Amino acid sequence: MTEHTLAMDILQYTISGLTVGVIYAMVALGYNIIYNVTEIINFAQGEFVMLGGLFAAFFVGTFGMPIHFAFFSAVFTTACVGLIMERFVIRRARNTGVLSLIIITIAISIMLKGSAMLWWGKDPYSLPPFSSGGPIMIGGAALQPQALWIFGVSALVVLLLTLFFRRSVYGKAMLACADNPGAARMVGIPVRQMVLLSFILSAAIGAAAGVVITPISMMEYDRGAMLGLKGFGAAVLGGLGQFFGALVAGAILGLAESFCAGYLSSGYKDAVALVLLLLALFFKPEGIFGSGEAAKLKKF
Amino acid sequence: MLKVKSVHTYYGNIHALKGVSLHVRPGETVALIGANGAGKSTIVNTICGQIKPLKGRIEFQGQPIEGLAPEEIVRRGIALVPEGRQIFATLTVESNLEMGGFVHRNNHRQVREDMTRMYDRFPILRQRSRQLAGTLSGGEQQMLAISRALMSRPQLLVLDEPSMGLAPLIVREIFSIIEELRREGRTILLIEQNARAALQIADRGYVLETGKVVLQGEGNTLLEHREVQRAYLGKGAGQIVDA
Amino acid sequence: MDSHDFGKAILELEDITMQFGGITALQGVTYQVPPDVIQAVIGPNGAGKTTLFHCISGLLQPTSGCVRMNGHRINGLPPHRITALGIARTFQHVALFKSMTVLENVMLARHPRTHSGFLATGFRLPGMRSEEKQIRESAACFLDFVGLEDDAHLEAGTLPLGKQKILEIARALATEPRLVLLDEPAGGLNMRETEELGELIRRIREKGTTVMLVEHDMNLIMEISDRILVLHYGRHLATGTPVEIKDHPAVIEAYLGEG
Amino acid sequence: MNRKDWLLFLGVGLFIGVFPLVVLQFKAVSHYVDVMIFAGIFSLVCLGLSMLMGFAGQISMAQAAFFGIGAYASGILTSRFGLNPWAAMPVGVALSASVAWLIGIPTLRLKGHYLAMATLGFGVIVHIILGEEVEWTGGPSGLVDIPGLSLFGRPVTNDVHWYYLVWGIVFLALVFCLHVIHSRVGRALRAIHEEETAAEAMGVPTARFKLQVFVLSAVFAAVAGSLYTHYVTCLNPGSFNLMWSIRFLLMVMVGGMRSLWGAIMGTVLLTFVGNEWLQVFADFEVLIYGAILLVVAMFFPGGLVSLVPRWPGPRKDPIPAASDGGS
Repeated sequence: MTEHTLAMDILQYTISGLTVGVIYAMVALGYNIIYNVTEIINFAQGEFVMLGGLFAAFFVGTFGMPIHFAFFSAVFTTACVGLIMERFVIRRARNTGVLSLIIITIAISIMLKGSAMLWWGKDPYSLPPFSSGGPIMIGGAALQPQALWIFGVSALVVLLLTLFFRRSVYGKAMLACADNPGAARMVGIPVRQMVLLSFILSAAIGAAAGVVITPISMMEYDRGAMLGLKGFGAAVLGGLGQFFGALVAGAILGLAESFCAGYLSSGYKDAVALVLLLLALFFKPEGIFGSGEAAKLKKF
Repeated sequence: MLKVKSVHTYYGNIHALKGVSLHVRPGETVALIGANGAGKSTIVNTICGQIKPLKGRIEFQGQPIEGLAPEEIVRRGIALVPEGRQIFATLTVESNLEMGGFVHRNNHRQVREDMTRMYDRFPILRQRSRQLAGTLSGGEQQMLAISRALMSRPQLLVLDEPSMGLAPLIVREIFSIIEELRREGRTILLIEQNARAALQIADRGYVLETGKVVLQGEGNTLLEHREVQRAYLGKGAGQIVDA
Repeated sequence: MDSHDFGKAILELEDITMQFGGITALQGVTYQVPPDVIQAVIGPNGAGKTTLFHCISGLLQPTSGCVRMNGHRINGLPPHRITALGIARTFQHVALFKSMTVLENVMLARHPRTHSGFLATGFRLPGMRSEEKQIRESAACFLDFVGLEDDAHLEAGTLPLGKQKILEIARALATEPRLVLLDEPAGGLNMRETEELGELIRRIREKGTTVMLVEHDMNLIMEISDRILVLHYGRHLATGTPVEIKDHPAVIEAYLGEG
Repeated sequence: MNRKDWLLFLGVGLFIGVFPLVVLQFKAVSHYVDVMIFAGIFSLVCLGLSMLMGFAGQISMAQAAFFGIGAYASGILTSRFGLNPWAAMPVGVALSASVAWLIGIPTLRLKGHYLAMATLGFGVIVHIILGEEVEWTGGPSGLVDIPGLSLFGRPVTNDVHWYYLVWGIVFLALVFCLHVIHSRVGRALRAIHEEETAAEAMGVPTARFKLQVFVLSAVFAAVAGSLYTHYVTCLNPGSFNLMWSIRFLLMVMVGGMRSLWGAIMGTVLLTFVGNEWLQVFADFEVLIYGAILLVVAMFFPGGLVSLVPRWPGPRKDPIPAASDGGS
């Protein structure tokens, strides 16, 4: 009997771990896109997720929008925030050096957080799930239909991004900017527009993650920093710039966290992801899936 | 086609170009030679928009282009094969070519055709089209850099030190490629430290010394000129040429 | 052309190979530098000269091969240890501490020959005071040696390029090296400055420091160097005295491109 | 220390010395003494951070964690084990230094964004631990009934005494730092900031110096944490979260990263802003912090000291002041 419950527990933790892990992976994708083009780590990445969730809740709650419509509106609005951030702040500060850029993206994240608090207050907001219906029972573990939406949306995002960077001229142009911005300009790629595009894209993806997770875990103004950190953990663990790696690493982080919460201590579940981040940074900063060869090529 | 009129450029706090004037006529191959630090690369960077000149004018097909962004200059028809090749090392060979045709991205067919043309010209690139460009050998990277520049269908091709760091055999190959491009009627500005090879295939040449043009003339005439030998090799080594 | 003629080598390079991606910057370079000479390294751009300097000074780890100084293997050591053992260098693209004064730049380079740490300096322990005084004095001597004493209190970044290049040399000398690597010391210098530089390099050798330099200025090379190593495409192409190198067919071809 | 430092020392010392005597005359601002005590405590943290960030060029988002380690070590040892505060302080300092040393070896190999993220992650972990180890730290509700300090057998209860004690320690730390930066070690740190490769090539063991200055900053933060604990006599994890690390960063940046005087100036200013003047704005506080941070980073990267002409900070004008020579 105990064995049965153990198996059920494990399955339940796996499901919830993967659900949240996928969200980390999407945050990581956002880091990757901006990093791919600019080699900037955008410390405000987590705030995009928070904004996505809260905007959607706002559109549903205040305007009575249907949830699917609210999803797109929230993604669009957050993308605009990303645009403004790049166009009016980052672009002016590109030449100020790494230290200043770090501080500037941190400052933006604080300001986004502060604005969200003023606008929406400190209470958590919720969203109706994307589709109705009770949880699906698998071997005694409950799977929320919303979790399926989360998997679906993130799978779609990864697929579209991969196609974009592998097939589209603009995607490749963005990679070219990351590889060698000078040479990119010399072949006629407008580097600035590519940078702008990267901020818009990563804000949109962050927002999408925020909207899909809110029906399960709610959303409040100060969730951004932790989501951002864990997403960064996934990005580093998976190898900065690697989309597939980010997905796997996000899942690993989510699982580690979920099992820690289940078996060790729920208070330390946030620390688990961070410890993994530190271990990754210390021992394998190129990530599990990062290619050492590509890094070397780049340096040369 | 290209006119550079008494351009002054500062590179940091170094006065790198002190009133350089030169021109390139359509269909011409013009060589720019000079010792290291003479300002050759600064001229290239100034023409291609990487550095803004302090004074002077640069005209391309009658239009002033000084101060324009590099991507705009590419669109106007100047393509650069940069010093040290500067290929996109982490992209595949094919993507590199595609990026070279970025300004024609809306004309998908043309880009495809041009790519085929490049592969026909350099079959080795076709073989390696799926490889990361950084894994190519130096000579192959140079071919890729040249092809990438040609992909934008430039009116003027600027080659900055194409022989740098390459084995003699490969250098010969690169120069025969340049010779071929010249015969096709392309307009070429060739920046080289390999003075003899450059002047041999050039219609005209300029010799640059400490940021100034000290000599100019027909390629063959310059080759014979003692000053060239001095400017390039130094007087002590001038004997090498005599030998 | 046999390097053993010069007695025991101060620096031995054994089969140094350095690869970056598909590019082989150095391929099996084996060479010995005897003590008390001016050793030039020439070759066209991209021949691997600077890479060679990086391998010797520890900024790069050769892919394979061995670097020995006075018989002791030094590759694999961190650069600061190599400096402490007696190899100093300058950089092709001036790498001064720009917002520090000229004097401070040279004082910094006394680092491997001095000792005070955080506690000694923070509490101004007696040994530290005399050491600081000695650092200042010897740094001033090195500035005197290269003739920059009048600029001692200027910010290094404000010097004209010619003086910055000289300051780099002073800084390298202040570590009291037995071998100093000069990477294109004459790059960007005018005729007169180059002549003075040649004079300075001679004086460095007379002080008993072996000089190894990468340079493009052939006048300078031919005038001051005792031995020349020609690199081409990462390979050892030729070795010899200036006179030998001038008439070396392979060098003529490599440098001029053949007809 | 050069002549300008001595002059500043005299001037600032005089100001700090008479400050309580003056403000205590006016009822409306007499609590400024209390604010200045906090400013002094934070100044200690910021002096360390300035050495680390301004001079050695290594960013740290973990200073609140070291501050917290010092504070909690002192708090736990005195309130639970009845240790004398003066004995607890060195224990906290040693603990903080060891943690910094351990974490610094792998962390300081990282650069730029990675370094920022790693220190940030470490800071958050410490904060989580402070909140979770309820048995030791009291968890989210924290520790209370921590004894105050006593000096020469008499408890320090008077704010003015606290004031002079704290600022006395700040000045000792300042003198220590000034001596360091005007020495062999200081030159090495500045060289690492400007051209790490060249510094290494000139024989500076860059990894060791980065680690040492990181440990130094942790030591200063731990001393500050201990003083803080015994001054407020209660602790909760909220004072040691990420926002506090950012505040310390901001204090150093606002004053001017490359000047120890600037660090103190920025700290005093922002302590007043945070503890006094921003209280009016309540919920806007965070937003305003973000805005200040953004404006400083974008438009005044040299901080306030860079606005003062001929200040020994990074200068824009190519002609150096003649008086800047020597020391």
